[in-house]
Amino acid sequence: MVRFLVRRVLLGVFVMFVVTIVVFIIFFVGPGSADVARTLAGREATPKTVALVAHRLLLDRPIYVQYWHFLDGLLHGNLGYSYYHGQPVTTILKQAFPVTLSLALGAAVIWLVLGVLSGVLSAVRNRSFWDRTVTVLALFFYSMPSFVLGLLLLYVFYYQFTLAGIHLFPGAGYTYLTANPLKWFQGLVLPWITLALVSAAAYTRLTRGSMLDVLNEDYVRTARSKGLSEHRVIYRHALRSALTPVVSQFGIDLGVLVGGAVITESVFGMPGLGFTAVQAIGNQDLPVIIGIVIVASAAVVVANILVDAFYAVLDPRVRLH
Amino acid sequence: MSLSPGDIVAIEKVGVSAGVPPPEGAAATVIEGRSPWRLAYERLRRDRASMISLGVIVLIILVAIFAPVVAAITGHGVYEQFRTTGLSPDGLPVSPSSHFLLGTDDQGRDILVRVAYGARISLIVGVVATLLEVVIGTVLGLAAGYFGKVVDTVIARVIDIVLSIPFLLFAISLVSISHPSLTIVIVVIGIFGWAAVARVVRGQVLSLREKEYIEAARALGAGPWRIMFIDILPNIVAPIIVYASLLIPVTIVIEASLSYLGVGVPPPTADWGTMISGAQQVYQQAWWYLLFPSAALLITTVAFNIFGDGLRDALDPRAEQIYK
Amino acid sequence: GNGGSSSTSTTAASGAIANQRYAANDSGTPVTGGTLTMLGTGDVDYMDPNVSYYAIGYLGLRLWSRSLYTYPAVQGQTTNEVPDLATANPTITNGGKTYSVTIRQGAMWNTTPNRQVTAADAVLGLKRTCNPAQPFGGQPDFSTLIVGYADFCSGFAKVSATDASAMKAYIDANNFSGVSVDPSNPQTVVYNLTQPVSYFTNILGLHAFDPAPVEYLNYVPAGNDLAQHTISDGPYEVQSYNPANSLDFVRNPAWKASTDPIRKAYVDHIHVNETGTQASIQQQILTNTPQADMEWDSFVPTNDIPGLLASNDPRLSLETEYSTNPYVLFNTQSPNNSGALGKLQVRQAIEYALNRTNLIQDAGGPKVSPPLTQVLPPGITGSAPSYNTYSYDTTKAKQMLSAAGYSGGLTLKFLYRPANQMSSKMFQTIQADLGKLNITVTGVPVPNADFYTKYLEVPSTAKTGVWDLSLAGWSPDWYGNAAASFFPPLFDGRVLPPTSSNFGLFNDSTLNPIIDAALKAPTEAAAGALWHQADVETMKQAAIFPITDPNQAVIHGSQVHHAIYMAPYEQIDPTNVWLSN
Amino acid sequence: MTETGASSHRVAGTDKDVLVKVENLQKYFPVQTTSLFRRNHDQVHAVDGVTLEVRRGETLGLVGETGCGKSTLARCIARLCDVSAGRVIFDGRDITSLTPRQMRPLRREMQIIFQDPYGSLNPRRRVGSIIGDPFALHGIADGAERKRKVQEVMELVGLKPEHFNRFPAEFSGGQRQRIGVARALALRPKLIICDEPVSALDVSIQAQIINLLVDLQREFNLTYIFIAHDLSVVRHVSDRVAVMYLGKVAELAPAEDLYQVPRHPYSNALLSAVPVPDPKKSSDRHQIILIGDVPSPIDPPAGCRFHPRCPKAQERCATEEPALASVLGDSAEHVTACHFPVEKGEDLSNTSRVSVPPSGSQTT
Amino acid sequence: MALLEVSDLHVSFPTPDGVVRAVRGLSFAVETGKTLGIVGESGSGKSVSTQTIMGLTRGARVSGQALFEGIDLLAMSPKELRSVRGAKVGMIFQDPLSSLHPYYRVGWQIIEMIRNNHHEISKAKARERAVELLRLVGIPQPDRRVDDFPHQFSGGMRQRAMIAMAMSLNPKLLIADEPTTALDVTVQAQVLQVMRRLQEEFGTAIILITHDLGVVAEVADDVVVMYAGSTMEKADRYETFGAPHHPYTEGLLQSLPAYGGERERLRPIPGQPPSLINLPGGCPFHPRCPYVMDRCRAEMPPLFEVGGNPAHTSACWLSRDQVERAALRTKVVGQPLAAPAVP
Ligand SMILES: Nc1ncnc2c1ncn2[C@@H]1O[C@H](COP(=O)(O)OP(=O)(O)OP(=O)(O)O)[C@@H](O)[C@H]1O
Ligand SMILES: Nc1ncnc2c1ncn2[C@@H]1O[C@H](COP(=O)(O)OP(=O)(O)OP(=O)(O)O)[C@@H](O)[C@H]1O
Ligand SMILES: [Mg+2]
Ligand SMILES: [Mg+2]
Repeated sequence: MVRFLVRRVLLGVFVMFVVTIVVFIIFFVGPGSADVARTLAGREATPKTVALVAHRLLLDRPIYVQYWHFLDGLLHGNLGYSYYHGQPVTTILKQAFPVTLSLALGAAVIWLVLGVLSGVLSAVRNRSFWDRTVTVLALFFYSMPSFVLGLLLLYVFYYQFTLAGIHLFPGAGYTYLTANPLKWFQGLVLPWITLALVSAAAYTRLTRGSMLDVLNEDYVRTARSKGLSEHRVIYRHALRSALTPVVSQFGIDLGVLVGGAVITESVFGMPGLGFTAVQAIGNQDLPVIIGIVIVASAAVVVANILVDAFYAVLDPRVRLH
Repeated sequence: MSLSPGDIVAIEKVGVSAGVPPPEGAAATVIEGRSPWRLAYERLRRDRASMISLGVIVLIILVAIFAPVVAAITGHGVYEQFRTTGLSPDGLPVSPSSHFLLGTDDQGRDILVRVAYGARISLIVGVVATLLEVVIGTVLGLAAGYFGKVVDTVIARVIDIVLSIPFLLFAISLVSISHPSLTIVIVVIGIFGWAAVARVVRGQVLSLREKEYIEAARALGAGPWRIMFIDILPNIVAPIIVYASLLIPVTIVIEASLSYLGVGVPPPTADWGTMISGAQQVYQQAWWYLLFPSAALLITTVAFNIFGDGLRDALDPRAEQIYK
Repeated sequence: GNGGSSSTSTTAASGAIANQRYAANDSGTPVTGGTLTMLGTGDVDYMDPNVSYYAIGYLGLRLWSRSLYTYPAVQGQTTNEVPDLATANPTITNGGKTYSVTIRQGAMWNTTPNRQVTAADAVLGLKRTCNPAQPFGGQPDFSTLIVGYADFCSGFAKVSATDASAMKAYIDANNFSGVSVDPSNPQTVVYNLTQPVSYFTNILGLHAFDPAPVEYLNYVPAGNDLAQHTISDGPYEVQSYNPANSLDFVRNPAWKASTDPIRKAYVDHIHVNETGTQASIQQQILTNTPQADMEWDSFVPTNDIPGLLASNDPRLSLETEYSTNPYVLFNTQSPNNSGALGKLQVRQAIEYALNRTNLIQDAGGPKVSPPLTQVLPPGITGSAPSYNTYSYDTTKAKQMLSAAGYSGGLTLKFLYRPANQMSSKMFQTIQADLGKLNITVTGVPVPNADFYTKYLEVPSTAKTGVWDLSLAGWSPDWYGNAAASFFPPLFDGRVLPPTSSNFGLFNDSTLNPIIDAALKAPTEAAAGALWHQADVETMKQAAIFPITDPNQAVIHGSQVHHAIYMAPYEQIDPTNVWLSN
Repeated sequence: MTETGASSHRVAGTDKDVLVKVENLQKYFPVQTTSLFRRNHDQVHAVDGVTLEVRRGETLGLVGETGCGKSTLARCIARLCDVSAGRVIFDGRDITSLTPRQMRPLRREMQIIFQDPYGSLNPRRRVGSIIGDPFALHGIADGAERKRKVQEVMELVGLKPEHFNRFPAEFSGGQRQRIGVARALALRPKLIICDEPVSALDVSIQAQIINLLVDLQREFNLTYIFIAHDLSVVRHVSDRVAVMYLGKVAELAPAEDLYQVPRHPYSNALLSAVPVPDPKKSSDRHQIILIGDVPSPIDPPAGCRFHPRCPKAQERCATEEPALASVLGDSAEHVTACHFPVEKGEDLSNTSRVSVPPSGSQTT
Repeated sequence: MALLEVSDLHVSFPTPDGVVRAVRGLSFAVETGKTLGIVGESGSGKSVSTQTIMGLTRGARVSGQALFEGIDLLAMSPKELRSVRGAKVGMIFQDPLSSLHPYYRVGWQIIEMIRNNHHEISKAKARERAVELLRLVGIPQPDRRVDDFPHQFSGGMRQRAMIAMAMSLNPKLLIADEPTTALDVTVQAQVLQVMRRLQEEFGTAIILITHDLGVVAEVADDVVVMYAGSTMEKADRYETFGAPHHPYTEGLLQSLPAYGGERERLRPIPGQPPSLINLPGGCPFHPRCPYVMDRCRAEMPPLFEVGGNPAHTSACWLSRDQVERAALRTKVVGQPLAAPAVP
């Protein structure tokens, strides 16, 4: 188990290493990188600043030295400096991170519960009216681009409500949990729903399929033959195995989300990582873009490691190997 | 003895008409060999939802192809701006009327015509990018799964890495450092999308590789390329097709999302994502501007998804458990 | 004559401005207290008065950093400069080349203990404008005007841009005669000019000339550290600054109302949320959401304006910006189409071919964006009488085009920002309009941030024909006698971008002398006449195609009273509003 | 076809008559696939020093428990996998280290029939093209010619020409196995390795296939290596039978000899465990019930591999590996690897619970 | 009264391709303490019939009767049925690996079964019992192995663990659906021995489903031969193997290599089993039957008593007189039924 985890972590480190190389190549060596220093320095930079940036990044040195410098910075938790904001990138990300985290975790809870439950029920009552309804709904939301859903929710629950004098949900922005928990919650409801409904649909489908497979497994038949209640058969025996693909998908999704729910944050103007990234892209604030891409990749990698660890907990065959 | 339900169906059908001819002697009725494709096609034919969605898809394709006809019938070009009839003096869109069936956009253009033209972009990106993903993914997945060892290790790691990269973020950054264009959008989607295909293909190949018929082919002296493309590929074509058909709507949504974020296909090209993002500014005054492109997008993705589901059930009956 | 007749308030033309009087909501007795919440989509450029150069930065500074002269929140006089920290208008001597300004006694820094704002602080402030870390963007307006300033700056530029102490050392060690403390009065600062100009008082109203406390020398100018350690002499001080997120202001105990005739400072607390989107901010204010009082750097979306106008919504302010924004820019040195745009006839043909009405529609219609047919917008000295050299006439355009040898048509590259709604709309409109003339317009979409820095400000992109047409906008650095803030940067072909904003590399031997003369004109009236001549010449040469002098539409909640729109801040003045209930 | 009797194929073992010769063959598999970060020296000793020969025209039966290395041995002989050590000589030619490319021409001479009638036929290809593969791969016939040849073979195995265009899914297990046979037979190879060709079939169908194989052998003078679980099937088809245990040959003898006088205790146990489809006889049989499980091939026991489960095991068995030799006066044809071979008439079922240490080994 | 008496059981599955008639009028009975062997080719409905009785088939159309201790299992509510499953009827299945839940320890799975029916038993007690059961089925070091996961067991051990679990509540009936098909002969012998021992000890009735005639001959008291969902022949094992009446039974036996002489041609049943969707009219075996008569094509024979023995019934139109039948056999097949060779 420990060996397994160590291996997994090493692999994660390796993946991150390659990601940094890719990022480095794309932004520093690839096309449009001719002006790295200028781009990095941001709007209104004086030639002096540009030269300074170039010097700091060792742009006058060979590529591998530059890369090593870049990596060295990363290893020391230094994601660079945003000349656009006049702030270290870490500072910017630290502000954005809680926003994204609140959004991601909340939505994840909703969609997991919603998706898994409806998936299980619809698998258990395969071909029933309920199953068909859930399947159709799942397909509908699964096909729904999140910005369409977000705009729709905004139109109804924010615009129309507010016109009607109901101020339940703000139209945009984010209140820090520490500042005002109630407002934090109110502000997150619509984004949560947007994110959760689309994902829940995918999870309903995933869970349903996986559950249908598992329900055909011999050991489920064994469980029934033991005289166990249907409830126990489904939740104790079938669901546990059916969750495996769900868990691995969940890890990946959560990782991606933690890296920024770009669309949802943009629709609802939440200053999370995704929104910050979009803004940074508009401003060509390269250090911030790079920082977010790296942080987001790291989130996915970490999520994958956690998934695998959880997998091992779930499945003794993995654990005991 | 392991039978898959799909097999059962086939066997029993043969048995039906032939009464199962004893191998030694006894006349057998001649039955035309029914390929797995044909069986799948027949299953698909019986699935009403799939057929309806196929109809819708065909309709969308027709609309895309004949978008100029739509333009001709309405007499409104895609880029044609109706500054006086299609816009208020203050530049607001006008609502649906007999003149503009679906209203106009914020440049006084006919939304009907633009939605029709928008189908072209969505379909082109949906199909071409998916094709790109599938081709790259299949080749790499095949190579990884079949050759194993170092090739597999390398490709599998690359897949891991690509899958660890937050796609949308990377895509918008990539598009933003170059000039946005249709090609870039397609290439970027392709660059990131292949990994998922490769993973699926690799998994399939890994399990197929252990199949005895592969061993049989090797025993006959077949080389690796022949095995990969004659023996393995036809067996993963079905899952690939299913995957591709489910990838198309995903790709369409991604394209629309990029356009929505302003890094997609540049104006004045008619594109659903761009239209929705434009509409976001005025939807309180001009709901039609938001509604119709959104509906077009949604209908397209729903249709492709239903069809993809149906295709999967038809091609791989195990997934939907015929016998339950 | 070298008269110092240039007063701070000569904007006679202001009466001509179409002030939409929806704004003030003045009725009732002002109430003190409450929290004013401002919603925005972005941050100030810099938390540094001597460096900040954008309206949004100025809006913040209005709260916490007082300038020598400023604009009053008085309806109809919002561009008439009045003394702020200064006790009165400057005393002008030495044939218009020496300006003395005395700073009010009792204006204090909120240091511990509180400290008087002095002339020395004003000297320090000006010195900081050309720091090497982040120099003030508006320097060209005065760099050659103030004696010794240019030399001081070029020396300063050699100092390390990251080393605050090195910069401090340079500032301490180097003085220049253009600015000094009157030896007889530590509250009086004296400016020496290289030549008399009619608009120097207006320049003194720039925040760049704000006095700066010595503590600022401990920080890198415009840096993040400084932003967290600002010192205030205005009615409010920064309580917390969360870059790109929020700004909170509370009352500055060191400020005394008696020393500040401009700011009433009714509200106790100002909270700025910088993370909204334009649409949502609009919705929140429009729907009277609590905690949504005013906009920060956001405006009413153009498409919302007609509805608000139609319902006579008292929450709307729709007032001029005094700008020419946007205008179509011709790359006069483009090699494309064998240098077609270098030919006057071709540019003129395009002037005739562009339909301003359509473009104005893209900009929200004539109420929001009244047409502008000349360089100087109404209200700027020299803009009157207004005239139109080219009225829309496609026949004429076609004729001129064939006369110029382009009857076969042209292909022009249009540089625009897809992320900018209006930019991309106007691109499409121009594409459609010029299409009728057999001119093919292809788009060159570029990211917002690259638009200036990688394209317009890089003359080589113009010279190599990366683009032919584009859109740009210009608003003056100050108001009233402000033509000097238009022509030299926009049309003086002797200076090139990025130093100037003459992105089309326009250079006209007739225009250049007129500009020189107008700059030197001793009186505003004389200057006005010359600027008008320059305007006519520029249009005759078809350097640009002006579209509109737009009105800015801003909105405030109905609980906000005495909401006066101020062009310099592009917003309602938060220091003078009061909140009911 | 009448009963000519298989005995006519039993030719005395001169070297000329040896088609396949396997010398001290070893095949180890690394445990799990290697990954970037793992070093693993564990190996499955799938085949661990097997020496035997297959004579022209004979059927060599191969029996043994699951995982004892039967298939691996077969795959090594057919050079479908690399050999870890030892030699394989086919038709006088050392093929141990030929590359796949070099092996290709030899593929005409040796073929395999597989166990799983479902897994061994590519479901996406038509029967005609499956059986046509050997011709296509070796460039023997094209177009109509190939079709004719394929139909010839099909007829030979009892398939109808009109089956040519069908897909495997449309056939029953027995028919599929005929397709597999046809494919193997197409090029008239010298050697056919039958890896449990009937294990997955029902008895009634199984008999059809066995008959087919026997007939074909007679007609084309084929040599078979016949792997099976079912000892009665092996007995029915084989001239000689090798009993394998944990990667080694425990006993090798002419079929009748082996069934009459099994020498190795394992052979005895194996034979006694086979249920007899005759209630009258089964009741008075002495079954030897082995205790414990087959040890892990990753870490096989030292000495005689069978000793932890052997009812006759003694000290020596745990340390000294017995050689494969004829014992107790058996003919040279009948070789056994045992220190304490079983006498005729000796009843092992009584001793079965005596000296066996409980097996704690796991099969993971 | 028999412990379990199944009569006229019909099970069919509606599928998109037609109705699969998996079981058609099956009847059999199991006596307490006896073993009933059910043999038949793959797909003949062996598993479906037993699983249907226990309510484990879904989506099937079922008719008939299955009286267990006099109560019809097919008419029970799911809840009642659950109280029968496990407690009164234990089941084991073919593939012992996939039949045990891979995520739970073997002991846990046994304990769950015990405590599901006896809530009063403490966990510790149940665990003791689990260890005891594992010892009973011959798992070495059961107190340690009880905490292993199924994948840590070998195939034989898994099947024995399944048996331990099925026997944990002392059921009256054990349904073993091909319990040894996936196992090696030596392991099969171990498992069968365990089953026999337990049967002796507890007097459990066993239904043993298999297609290995050898296994049936060794352990079954009575034998039911199934073909295409119907009973072809029912008899005790001596009759079945010594004097089969039904041509199908006879065919099965003759197909066995053990019955033929050394290296003789085997005598397989020609053809293949029919489709269950579209069965041939009359007797389902008629297309493959060497004795086929016109009547067979038209009419399905009921189960007739053979040779006046009520315990031996056969669904065949051929003469029910054993002597006549034997003569016919010699005439058609060319030789009498051979006796199997003992290896
Ligand atoms: N490719 C492989 N990689 C690793 N181990 C293998 C591989 N092939 C076979 N083995 C192992 O080698 C041993 C022998 O396997 P083999 O398939 O030869 O047995 P077998 O006697 O044919 O068994 P069965 O009767 O089940 O077919 C087994 O332990 C098996 O797990
Ligand atoms: N759920 C189902 N839906 C449709 N047909 C089914 C279903 N379950 C079983 N069948 C069919 O019923 C028939 C009898 O199946 P069953 O599993 O009882 O056979 P069996 O005698 O147990 O065979 P085996 O020896 O292979 O286990 C088969 O043809 C099978 O395909
Ligand atoms: Mg094998
Ligand atoms: Mg079965």
